[in-house]
Amino acid sequence: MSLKRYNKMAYDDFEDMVFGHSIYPIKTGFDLEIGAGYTSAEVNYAPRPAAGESKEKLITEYQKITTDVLQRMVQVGFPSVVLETEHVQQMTVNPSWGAEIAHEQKTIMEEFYDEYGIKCALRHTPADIRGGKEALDLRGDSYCLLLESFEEVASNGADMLSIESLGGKSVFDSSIIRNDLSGVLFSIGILGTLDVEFIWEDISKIAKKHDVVAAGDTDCAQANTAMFIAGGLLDRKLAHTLAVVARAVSAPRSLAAYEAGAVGPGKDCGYENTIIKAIAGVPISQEGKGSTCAHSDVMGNLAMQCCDLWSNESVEYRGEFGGTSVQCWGETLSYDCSMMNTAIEAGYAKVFRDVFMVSDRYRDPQAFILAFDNAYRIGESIVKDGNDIYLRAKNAAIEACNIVDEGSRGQLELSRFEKASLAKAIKSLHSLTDEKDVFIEENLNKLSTMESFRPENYGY
Amino acid sequence: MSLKRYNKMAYDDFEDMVFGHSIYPIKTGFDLEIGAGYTSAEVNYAPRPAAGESKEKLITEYQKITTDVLQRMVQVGFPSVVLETEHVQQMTVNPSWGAEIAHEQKTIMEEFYDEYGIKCALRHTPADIRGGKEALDLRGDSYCLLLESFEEVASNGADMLSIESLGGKSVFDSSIIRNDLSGVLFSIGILGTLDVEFIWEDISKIAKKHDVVAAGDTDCAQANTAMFIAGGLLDRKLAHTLAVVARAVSAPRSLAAYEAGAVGPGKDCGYENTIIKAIAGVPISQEGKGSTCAHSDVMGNLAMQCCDLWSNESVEYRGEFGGTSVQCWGETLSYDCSMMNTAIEAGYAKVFRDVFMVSDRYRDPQAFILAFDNAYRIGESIVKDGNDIYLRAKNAAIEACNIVDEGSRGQLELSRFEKASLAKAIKSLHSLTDEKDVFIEENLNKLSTMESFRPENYGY
Amino acid sequence: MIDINPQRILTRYNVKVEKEMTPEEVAEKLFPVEVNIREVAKAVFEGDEDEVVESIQNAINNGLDPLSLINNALMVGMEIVSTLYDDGVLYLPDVIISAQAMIEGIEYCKERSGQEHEYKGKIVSYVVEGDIHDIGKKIVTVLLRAKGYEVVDLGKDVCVEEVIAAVKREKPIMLTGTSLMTTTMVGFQDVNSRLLESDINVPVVCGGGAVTQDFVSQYELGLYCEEASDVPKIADAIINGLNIGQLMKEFHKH
Amino acid sequence: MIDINPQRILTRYNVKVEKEMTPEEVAEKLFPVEVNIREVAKAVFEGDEDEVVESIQNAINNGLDPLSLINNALMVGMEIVSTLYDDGVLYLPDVIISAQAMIEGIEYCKERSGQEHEYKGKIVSYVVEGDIHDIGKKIVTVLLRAKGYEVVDLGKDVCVEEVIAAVKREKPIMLTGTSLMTTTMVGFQDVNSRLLESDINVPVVCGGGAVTQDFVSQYELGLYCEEASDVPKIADAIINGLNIGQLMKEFHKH
Ligand SMILES: [Zn+2]
Ligand SMILES: [Zn+2]
Ligand SMILES: [Zn+2]
Repeated sequence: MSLKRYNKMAYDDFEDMVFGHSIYPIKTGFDLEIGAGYTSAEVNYAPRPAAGESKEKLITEYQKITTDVLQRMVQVGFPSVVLETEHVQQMTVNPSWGAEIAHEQKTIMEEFYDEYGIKCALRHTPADIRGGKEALDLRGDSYCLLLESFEEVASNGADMLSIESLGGKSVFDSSIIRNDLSGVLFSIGILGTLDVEFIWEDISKIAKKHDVVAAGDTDCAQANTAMFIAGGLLDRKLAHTLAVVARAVSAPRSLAAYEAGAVGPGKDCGYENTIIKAIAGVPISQEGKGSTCAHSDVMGNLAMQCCDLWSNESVEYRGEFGGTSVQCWGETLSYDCSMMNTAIEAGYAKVFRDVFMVSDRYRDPQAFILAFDNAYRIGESIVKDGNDIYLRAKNAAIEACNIVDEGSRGQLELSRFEKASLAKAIKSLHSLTDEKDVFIEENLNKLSTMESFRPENYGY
Repeated sequence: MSLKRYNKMAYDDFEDMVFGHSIYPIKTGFDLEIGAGYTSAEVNYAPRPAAGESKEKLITEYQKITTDVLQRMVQVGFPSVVLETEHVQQMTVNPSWGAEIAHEQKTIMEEFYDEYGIKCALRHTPADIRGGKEALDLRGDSYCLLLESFEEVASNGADMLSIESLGGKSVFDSSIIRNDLSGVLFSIGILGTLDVEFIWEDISKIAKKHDVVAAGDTDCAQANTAMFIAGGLLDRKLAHTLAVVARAVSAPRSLAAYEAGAVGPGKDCGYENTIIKAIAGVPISQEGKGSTCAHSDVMGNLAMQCCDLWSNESVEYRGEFGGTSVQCWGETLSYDCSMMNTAIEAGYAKVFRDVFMVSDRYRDPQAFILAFDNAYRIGESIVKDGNDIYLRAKNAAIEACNIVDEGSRGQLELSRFEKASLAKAIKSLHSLTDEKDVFIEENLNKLSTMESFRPENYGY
Repeated sequence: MIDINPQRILTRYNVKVEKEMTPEEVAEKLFPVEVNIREVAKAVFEGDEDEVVESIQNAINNGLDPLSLINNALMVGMEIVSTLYDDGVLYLPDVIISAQAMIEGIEYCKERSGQEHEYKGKIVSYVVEGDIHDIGKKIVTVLLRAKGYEVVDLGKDVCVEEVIAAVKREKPIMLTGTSLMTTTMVGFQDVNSRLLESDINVPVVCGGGAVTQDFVSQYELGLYCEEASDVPKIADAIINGLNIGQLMKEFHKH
Repeated sequence: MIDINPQRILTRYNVKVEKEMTPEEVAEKLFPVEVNIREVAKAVFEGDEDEVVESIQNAINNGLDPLSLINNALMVGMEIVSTLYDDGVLYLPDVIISAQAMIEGIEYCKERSGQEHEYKGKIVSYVVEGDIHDIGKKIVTVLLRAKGYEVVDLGKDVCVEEVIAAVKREKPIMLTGTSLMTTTMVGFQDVNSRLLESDINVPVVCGGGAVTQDFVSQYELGLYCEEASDVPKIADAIINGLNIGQLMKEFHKH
């Protein structure tokens, strides 16, 4: 595959990065602009289990969800909103279901746009159905079905296409619980990257054909798994200094989508998106304190620093005292965006950006490396060897460790255990070869005994 | 009753008001300071209906809630937190239940304080059980029981005492649905005030006796009812320009608690608290975009402008994807506070205050009058005739209308209907007498035919 | 103190979609032509009790039959007000104020005519046991009376026994109950069961903060009502002969 | 770019409460005295498979019986690691790495002794039907093996039929299943029913993202497990003779 790799940064200086602005803004849906001078909420929802019983029930559920969100937006005076529909399995496995739902949602959005002029757009995120009972099956029949799902939603109302793809997951799972950084580097940096660019070439074509937006991918299946296992400050399932490595390597992996034709906005749970924005200049969705309904994190404010869309990740549709859950979280997110947009209008965007970032900079190493100045550094280490998907990933991992190491001699307080684990990580990473082909061969050999690993998934 | 009324403002200039700071900060609980230089989340919760079936189930429920909140605070690195327990009926009607629950909660909080040093405090808010089937019974047996409930929680772990008292409610309900501003002024400004000062003299004594904090009251039963009926921008159950009057008059009413011995922090749903802070200099809890779980509002950011505690109002204890509901909202609130505290540390508190306020200043007349500069003006109109509970309430109502009127000639866009309703309101208020005794007598006469109104509830 | 142009960050949608004509202008086009009736209808629109009585007296002085004024003038005026509310031109308090004035007018007409006015139908309304919040019930009761229904208001915190006794005694066309809290909502279940046991198939309209369509759908006689202003529409539908099944279809909120 | 002193706005509680001694220092105090056994235990602690094998060989060379080394050296080393994890000194991957090394050691001992090693007990583990997330199961399986249990791992997306068949075939002391999503959780119900029908009263330990104590409490055979590291404790309790009722009491999460 001859993709055009990133070899330089889109931003000259990290100081130029801020929320609500991107180098390559996007216009889509009903008059909605992303990264063009203001932020919008991206409301994300899951149907109740009972609704999943039939297509009709699902359609009704999504109609209610869509109406509820838009109704609340106009009741409180918000000028814009994005809705993201992450497919439940049935919706992707039956492409016509996804299509009908996209259509129904878009119809309601159009009614609100016509009546109130509220700017809005719809992102659809098919489920990655290429996981099997025995092993992943990334390039076979389920892949064809997945692409069919993309075609169907793209031609029936979805404005933006995304997915949280699974390439490399089984290898990653085995590696992360054993602190195996070489395995992490291989599963995310090599296998993940290969799968991302493979599918995004096809997804971009579909998007182009239907004149919709090929938005982007996140390393949810790997880097976020590491983040969740790492947990809170007191959890001891994974050293946070090691989760940092998974996150750093997820950036070049997710970057591959943009090299294969995606244009943003990056999807919400991609905490690596700040690194990607620094490199590619694309707008990004982020989540943090507005997504506690879905999961905790250690950078609830910092995540806002350079966001163009602000998301709640996912919430089950149900009643709260204050309305339905999508209304509650939609309103909270929209007020966060109103705050950011007011800051922009008042000329204080960068002050707000800095305060968001500093609130969590020293909360945890995972937050520290994603502070936009550090994220920029990691981006530089990636584009330095942009054409070599291995070296750039290794660079990112080492740079992230160096950043944490330097930070620990400043205001980032690490526990003794974290320092020890960081030292081991640095040592382990430095012991790796610089030769991509050597690294790949070593790892393929190691995996030859792993039953659930199929090299052909990645073109080997 | 000879209370010392407020005749001057605690702040010389509204520019001196900001979040995290108050003139009379409070220290309570385990090392927790309120309005002394930083903000904290105030997490508020409701037990599930099933848990209310027995005392044992309730205790278990509150133990879980308390543990969950504190656990999440330490997992994400928050230095402080306040918990507020709003009683379900059974807890107040059986004072020993409230006592046991306060004790269990405080015990858990002490364990976390001992182990982690997290600063925390507990507010208990008994239910106002003085409402009967036929009419309110404000000074009879249920009042004695209510005071017993305060004694019990105060002597068993509650650090702060609050209540959302009901004085004047039945008259208010009849008045607000008929746009009867004279009735609104009477029910909140006279009846409400009389009941608030009556009960807060007693509550303050109880607090003093047990060395806990008599915190404050909110006009939830009246001004918030008006706000909820008024609803969103498109609702037509009550003109927002009239809800503004209820809110303005609620300030002198809730102020009476501080005249009777309360010291703050004002309770979360008192949107009038900014006016009160300007007058009395007490710290205040507020709610806005962090309480969408409980209700929508039109000032989700503005409410943060001068808050010392930041609350979610109430959420039913249940599981979300991201943990239990108290954990999700507790974390979101705490990140908001971390943002505010970082702004304070970085020297940008007033910039953030202004942006919060401006985000919603022009969103709705109800927000406009509570912008801290306007809130200050309303405060001034109150203390101008501080010794006359009628005149000061009438002043507040008229000043609020004037503020909206002036605003409508600036950037506050009113609909034609709102302008017409505002004009009617101003006319109606100006037609009222200036004589307190005349006003009271007129209204008592009007109400002599209202079955559910009992003058003896207010000392008449 | 910072200030910015709000149009860059928010949209006051109510201002944006406000209709061109004022309520007065719209009403003007709808008032009846006959001058005496017009005055009565206008007085109802204004919500002025004294004017209502005055205009009724004038009409009577000019030869119109007092009892006929109820349907031909008072209810017509009220209908215009309801229409304006449904069309987004008036607010609910305006409707309640007009309703109040109209009810005064009905009383006056009955006095002057010396005859009984036949109500459209009788309805029993109450707030469930354990609940003392009654704004919803107050609003519903006024709106029903404004539509010509006789309402027997049982008040707040009404136990199931009392509700059933009242239904048996009053034989209403409909029962309407409100509940603000989830904890008290279960009262509807008991009422539903007891009515069915006694073979009384009267529709039970349920509304209030805690109530949802899903909850109400569980009960054979239950009809969900989201907006107070919809309750009179349900009553009218019953008068027009719809049975419970048809009512559920008609008024089901998705 | 703004910067401030973070101690004013947050508290890194993990740093605050970190124990004084490093894991190595704590372990040093716990290792057995006998020098050959000490080396094996240390190698398990280090998680170094080669060192484990080497130290076992040395011990054998020095006259110690290979099979006895399993319980006396390997399991002892593993026990120290588990204790350090429970006491907040080690992280889970360390436990898994040590477990892996220890399992290698067990295999080596069995080879060298030529005899069968008796497991503590047999457990069947699986991921529910419709679910392909198996990190939880992977962790649980390794931890159980590290505690001396034989684990029959049925894999992911396992239908009820297959689970029941495996239970009948393997006669385990316990069944452990994980489910990440609420939609697939119901599989536990079917397993519970089918086991009861077949009169097989084996405890079913349920864990995973979606599972809660309340959910599991519905099933006669269900035991809720929040932490992967608790599963071996439940297994040990079963070996010690606790029945399902007693297990529920012991491991109930409030
Ligand atoms: Zn994700
Ligand atoms: Zn997501
Ligand atoms: Zn309240």
